Amino acid sequence: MNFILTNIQFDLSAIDSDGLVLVIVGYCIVFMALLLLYLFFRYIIPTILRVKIGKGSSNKSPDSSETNQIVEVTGEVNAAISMALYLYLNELHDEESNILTIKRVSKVYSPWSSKIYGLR
Amino acid sequence: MNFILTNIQFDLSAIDSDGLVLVIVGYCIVFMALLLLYLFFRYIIPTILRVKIGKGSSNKSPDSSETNQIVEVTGEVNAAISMALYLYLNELHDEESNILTIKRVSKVYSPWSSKIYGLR
Amino acid sequence: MNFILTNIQFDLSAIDSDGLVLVIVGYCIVFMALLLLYLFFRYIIPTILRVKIGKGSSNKSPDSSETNQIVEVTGEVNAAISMALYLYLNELHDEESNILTIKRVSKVYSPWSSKIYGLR
Amino acid sequence: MKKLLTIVSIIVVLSCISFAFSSKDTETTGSAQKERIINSTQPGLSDPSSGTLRGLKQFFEYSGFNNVTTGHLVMLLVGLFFIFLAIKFDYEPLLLIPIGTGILIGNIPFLQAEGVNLQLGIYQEGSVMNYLYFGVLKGIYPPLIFLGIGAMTDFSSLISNPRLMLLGAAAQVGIFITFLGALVLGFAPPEAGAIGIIGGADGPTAIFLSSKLANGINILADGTTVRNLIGPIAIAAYSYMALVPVIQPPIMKLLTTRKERLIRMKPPRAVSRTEKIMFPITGLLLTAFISPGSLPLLGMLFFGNLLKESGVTKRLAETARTSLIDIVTIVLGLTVGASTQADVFLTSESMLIFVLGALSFMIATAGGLIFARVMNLFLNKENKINPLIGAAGVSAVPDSARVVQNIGLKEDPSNHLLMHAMAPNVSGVIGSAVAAGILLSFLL
Amino acid sequence: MKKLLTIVSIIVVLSCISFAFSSKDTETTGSAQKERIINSTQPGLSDPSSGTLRGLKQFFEYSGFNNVTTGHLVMLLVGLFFIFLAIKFDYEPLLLIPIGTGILIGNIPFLQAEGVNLQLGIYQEGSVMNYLYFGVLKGIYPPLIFLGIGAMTDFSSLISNPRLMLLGAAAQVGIFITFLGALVLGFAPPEAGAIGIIGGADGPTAIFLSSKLANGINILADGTTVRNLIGPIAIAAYSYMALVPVIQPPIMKLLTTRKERLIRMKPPRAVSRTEKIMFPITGLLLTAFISPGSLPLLGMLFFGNLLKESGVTKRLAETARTSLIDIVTIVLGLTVGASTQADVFLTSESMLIFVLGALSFMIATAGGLIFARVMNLFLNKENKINPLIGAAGVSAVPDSARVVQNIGLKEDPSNHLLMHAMAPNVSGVIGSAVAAGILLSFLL
Amino acid sequence: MKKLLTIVSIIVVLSCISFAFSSKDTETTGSAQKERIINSTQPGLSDPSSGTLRGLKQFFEYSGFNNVTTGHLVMLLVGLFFIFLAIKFDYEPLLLIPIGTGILIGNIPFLQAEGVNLQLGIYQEGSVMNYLYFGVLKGIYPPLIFLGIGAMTDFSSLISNPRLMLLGAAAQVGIFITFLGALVLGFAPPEAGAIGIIGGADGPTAIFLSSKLANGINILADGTTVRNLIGPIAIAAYSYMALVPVIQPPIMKLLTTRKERLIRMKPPRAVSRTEKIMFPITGLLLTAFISPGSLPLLGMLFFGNLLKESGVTKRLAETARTSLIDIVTIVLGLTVGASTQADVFLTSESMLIFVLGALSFMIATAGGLIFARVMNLFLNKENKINPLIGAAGVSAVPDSARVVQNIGLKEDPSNHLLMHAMAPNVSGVIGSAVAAGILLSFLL
Ligand code: NA
Ligand code: NA
Ligand code: NA
Repeated sequence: MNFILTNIQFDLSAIDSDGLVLVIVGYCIVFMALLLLYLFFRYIIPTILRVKIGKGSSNKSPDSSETNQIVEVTGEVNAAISMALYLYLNELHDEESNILTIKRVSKVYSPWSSKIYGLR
Repeated sequence: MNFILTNIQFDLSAIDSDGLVLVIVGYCIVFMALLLLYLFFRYIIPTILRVKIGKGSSNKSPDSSETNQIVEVTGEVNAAISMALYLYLNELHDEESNILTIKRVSKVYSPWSSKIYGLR
Repeated sequence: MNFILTNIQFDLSAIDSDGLVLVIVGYCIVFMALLLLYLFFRYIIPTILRVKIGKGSSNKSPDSSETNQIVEVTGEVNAAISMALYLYLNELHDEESNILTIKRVSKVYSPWSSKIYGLR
Repeated sequence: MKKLLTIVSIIVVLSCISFAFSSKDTETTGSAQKERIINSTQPGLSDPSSGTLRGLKQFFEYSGFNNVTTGHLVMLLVGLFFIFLAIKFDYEPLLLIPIGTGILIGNIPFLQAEGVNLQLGIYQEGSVMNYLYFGVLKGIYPPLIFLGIGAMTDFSSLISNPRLMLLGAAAQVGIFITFLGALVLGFAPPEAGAIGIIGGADGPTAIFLSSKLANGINILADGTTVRNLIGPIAIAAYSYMALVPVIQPPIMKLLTTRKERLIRMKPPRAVSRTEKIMFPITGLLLTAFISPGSLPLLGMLFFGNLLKESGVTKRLAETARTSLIDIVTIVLGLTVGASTQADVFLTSESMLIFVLGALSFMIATAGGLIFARVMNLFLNKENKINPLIGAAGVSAVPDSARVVQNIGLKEDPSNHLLMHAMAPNVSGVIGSAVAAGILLSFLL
Repeated sequence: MKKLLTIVSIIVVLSCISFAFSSKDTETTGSAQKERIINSTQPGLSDPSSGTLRGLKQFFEYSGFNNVTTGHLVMLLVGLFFIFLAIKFDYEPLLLIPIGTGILIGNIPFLQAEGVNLQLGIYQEGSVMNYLYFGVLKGIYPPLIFLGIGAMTDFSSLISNPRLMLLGAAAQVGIFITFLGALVLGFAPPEAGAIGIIGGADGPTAIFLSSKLANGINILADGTTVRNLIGPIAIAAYSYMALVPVIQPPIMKLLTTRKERLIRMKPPRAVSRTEKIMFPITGLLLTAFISPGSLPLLGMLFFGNLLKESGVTKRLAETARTSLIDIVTIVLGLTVGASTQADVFLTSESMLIFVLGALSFMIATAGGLIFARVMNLFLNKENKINPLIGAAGVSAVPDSARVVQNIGLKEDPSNHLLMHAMAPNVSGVIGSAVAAGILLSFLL
Repeated sequence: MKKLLTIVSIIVVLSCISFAFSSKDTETTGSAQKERIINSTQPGLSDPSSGTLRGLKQFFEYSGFNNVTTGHLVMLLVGLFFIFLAIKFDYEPLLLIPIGTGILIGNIPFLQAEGVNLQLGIYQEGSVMNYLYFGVLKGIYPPLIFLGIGAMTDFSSLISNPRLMLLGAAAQVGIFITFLGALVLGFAPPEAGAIGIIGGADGPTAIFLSSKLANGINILADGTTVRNLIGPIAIAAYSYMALVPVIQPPIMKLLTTRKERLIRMKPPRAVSRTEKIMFPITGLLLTAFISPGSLPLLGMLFFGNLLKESGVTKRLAETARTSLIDIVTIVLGLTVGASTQADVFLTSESMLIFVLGALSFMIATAGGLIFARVMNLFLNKENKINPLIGAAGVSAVPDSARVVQNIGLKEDPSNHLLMHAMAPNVSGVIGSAVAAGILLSFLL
């Protein structure tokens, strides 16, 4: 480790104005991008949907109620949802969900995993 | 066929020392490769597994019993296994196993093969 | 639109002999190709199949009966077949057929699969 | 009514606007690109606060807000409109969603200046889109699509009543008339050939032929280079294929009498497995001997069908008609959409192509209908054809066959024409591929 | 009997004909291509009627009818025969259907003249087939096939009785003897190496090695270019693999006694998951250290197997053994088939390769059988090997293992040899890949 | 505890060893490669016995045993360790198994001498690995992975509480601080940018950006070529992503109070289908206008999501999130692993990159946590955010969201934070792609 410490040069002067500028501007823009997206979905999209519904047909109204209503949920329900979501995510990560049927069928039969050996 | 025999020249001198060397060395190496693999799985892997179990946790022991135990199986069972394996291999070869459900489902319905025509 | 009309030049002289020839010959060949295919399947294939059956094994005969027999079908049956075919095509177009689990969910609503038609 | 509005709006919007901006945009873009700030060459700007200002300026230089032109906005609207059509009216969504999104991606404005290659645009070397576009440019994707189509198509209806194949040939008149039209409007012969194929109503065929004839690479006899019309031709072909339910019905009603529309046809006979196997083999050999140029498309189509019908290669057929065709569809649609980059796409040629494409579809439909009526003159009474099914000869599988079914049902709710319409429908695919092969050999 | 007829007919037909037409066809083709009508240069032919005649003539010039040679027809028959074999006898249909159709597509006659590139043939730049053929020519497809095979192979039988691996090594004698035979018949060493690998009875291995050694690109020490033998070698390998149920039984009966064929073997022991995971890792490291040249094939094979056995990457293994291998199989089979374009394929070399290939399979089978008998000399009574399973060492998974099972059942209907035969069967795959690696390092 | 040991061992082993062997190995390799026996040039060695000896010697020259260096062995151990981690602890197995096997395959020692190209190594022209590596080198695979990710991601949590997106932005501070750190340690600006993106905790983004900025091809302003850092950066990114459950918890506990960790958040509202469709479209347009450089990644991400949410292209979405992403994952993982060939990988730069990467992840986590606490200052009581979910802003979907859930449950077993954590988690993906786009435009 001694070798490492002596060898590496910490050259702070390498951070020139260009680098700093990139860092400051870059981070701001990342914020700006997600801020804009936030503002869009917080204010503009709901407005559009509302306007559309105002003009639109009655069969759109369930949509609108979904969009605007904040549902009160008890802790238990919340927990249940989280659980379900957790399971879903696990599934998503293991990424097996979409080939469930297939897998169940294609499970290769192998005599070595057979029950007659009494090992499983 | 006469044409062929007169046309082709069997030039035994084409087998020079290099060719023979390649044949002898090559065949030996192929043997060596599979021999090494054999020795590895005959002696080294079992040793590793045994050592691991010696050191290791108790939940590994079923593994070890699997590895070392040679199960006595009667002829009938043997036949049954072979049969199953044979079926499995057939399946593997036709390579339909993994899309079994799918096929059954996606079988396109076609009126021309329909029973209402009384043709099948 | 005025702009368009003044700008575009309809230069009829651009259709030279080559162009016309290509059109005439080309259209003829397209016809010829499908005509040949028609003649083949109208006359030659049936002949081949008949010859084959004449020579061939008895287990081929169901095939031949399929090939030659023109079944009389009532209007109702015809309608039913068309319905089924339509469904099949819908399915083909939506191209969901091959994924069972998914399909069951995404199965597009189709009036022909509705009970009110009394067809299922 | 809503549908009519749809089609009119597409044509008008695309046509007019393409004119309006074809000349102006280049200037705007040009000026916006002149001043690129190169960091290292600017001396004396080392304090962070002015640096940040400069950085923000550079960011702005690169951002879409700075480089946007009216052309970009127009194309973005077109892309959104395609996505809207697909979701709202379910018009060919498998194509319009990828193409629509592709149009969005291809028309995000970015800094395009000389010597600057950010590897973003589909026409910039090294960009991902450019790599994926390779398969369009070289005509690789369309045959793979045809492979999948072959593996999902049932040719039974065609085999059982091979006479109906001729309707698929008749409708190809749209291709050749449009070819003449394009010549008249000043397109070079290879370009005209590629434009004509829009009337074949097969997206892959249109892309394949235009990638060979109007690819921006080939040199004409007079030394000029052909224009790259793949984008406009593909967009036109897919747009009108999506709009088949809007375009065809009026023509069908116009060119048939009510009595003809009521004709009932004999149910098709059953088809044996042997025939189904023989069809792709015979079809491949016959069409390829007649028109070797159609081999890349029809060879694959019949190969796919043989995989399906042989009965011993089910897993290959299954993969061909699912993963393989899906992957190619995604990439093809996306890149075709992205190839409509405003500065390349919004030209007067594109507008002319759209107008010619619409005509092409109408003529093709008419060709099929009229030929069906002509055939009826030679057929005895019980074998008469319902001329409506002639309209299905344009292909656009299976949309135009469904249109026939719907129109037929409107006249007589118990007269199901669908299974009959499928025969000219699939033979229309073969017909336009043969036509593409001929155009290819004569014009390449 | 029918089967014997089959194999004899293949060899005879292919061999003889390849001779008969190897020299003549070039002339025919040459003359047919001389006169290409170029539209623009012909003056004074502006009236449509003579023009139409001229157009029809040009169409005919381009059509297959004008350019066909006997070679084309022979190859078309071969293609149809492959398709027939696959559908009728179910011989390796997943390979023979794509290859057979490929032969049809590759042998559609089209205009091939100097300066004319219609982008149709597999050897013409810019054709779709040419792009797809790239993966064959560069040896990219075979490793991907091995990836899929690894993801579907269960090595349990081999792990439980590792001794049987040696049988897979013994059968590779076919490779080396054939190499000598090819040298004797005048092939250059790299070509001889590629021909020898036919005896490995693994299509992907054969294609991979020939794409590296006999690809028509490499330069030999004496300044000449190696011939492109990928097509003949691949076709020979796949043909004989399909015909394993015909080739092997007589040799198996000849080289074993009835008493030996009745030997019953102990049932294999159970194999733990840990061992199954260790196998691909150990296998990869050992074989690659010994023969780094086998890495492209065996690395992928064992990688696929690790995806399968690790238990944590099921979805990747699933895709590798379905979509991925299917897509590659379709494209590989099709292009290998199409690479048999008559003028390239019908040569005396191809015939020699077919003869050598048949010998190779026979020697390999004999090698496995004899080595099994030799091993028995050193084994005590209860561990004796049924020498029939030696024949499975040629690989051709799983056909030769099935042949063993069938022959074994004929002698004793209760003696199931299949699970024992799988061990030499899969180790034969490893063995021939190692051999390929050695040939590669010595001959490249 | 075991986990801490794991992470420490990775860093220490990789770091120290990379130093130890960075200079020595080249010599060893060099000497081993000097004497290549070329058969033909050796006179008078024609008797087989001495020939066999010579052959065995040549075999040994080519074998791994002769060419192995300590570097190879180190990397083989690293590969085995990755496979072990994946199977034993289930850490990102879909990535670590392919990468681990790739490391094994890429570090099999083989003869590398001047003028000898056995087409085995990933950096040798003509090798299979080299062809497959093309997609990494040109940044083609990462966008395809993003396509699949888009087709499997549900953005509902983000849409229902868009405020949480800002946490995904805050965590990107890791990227920019690391960029500065890399500058300080002597990396050129483009290299520093590529190293910084490790803190984005997205493998595909890291590979994409490094393939554009630190690819061993680009020329810097001072005339030197950038180093190829794709391998170390990718390995670092994936390693730390796998180790998120080890890295994050201590920081999370350090930077939050117990009271904060107990905060319960309001359940998210339901999201309409229209909003779900609007999200990818809006997201694509907004982010691409702001940072066109993020288009290759985010365009594909949102395209995939639109395929999923549009409801009319289910089969395309299905294929994108199964076969397509699986195939690309297999090939990407394998080649990224193989690109760690010892002589290229075991350098002091790699070690520095590993150290910087670890810092980067820690800073990113801290950034998310601190920003969440800052946000809470401006929020009224019932809208307070549980600052733990800020840690999920680093992305590493969905691992870091799970970590949040687990830590939350430890404090209060009824407080499920997962669905809230998903919002910053997926917006972290968007955030780092935007950052990549900015780095790309400023540094390319
Ligand atoms: Na058509
Ligand atoms: Na073998
Ligand atoms: Na991130």
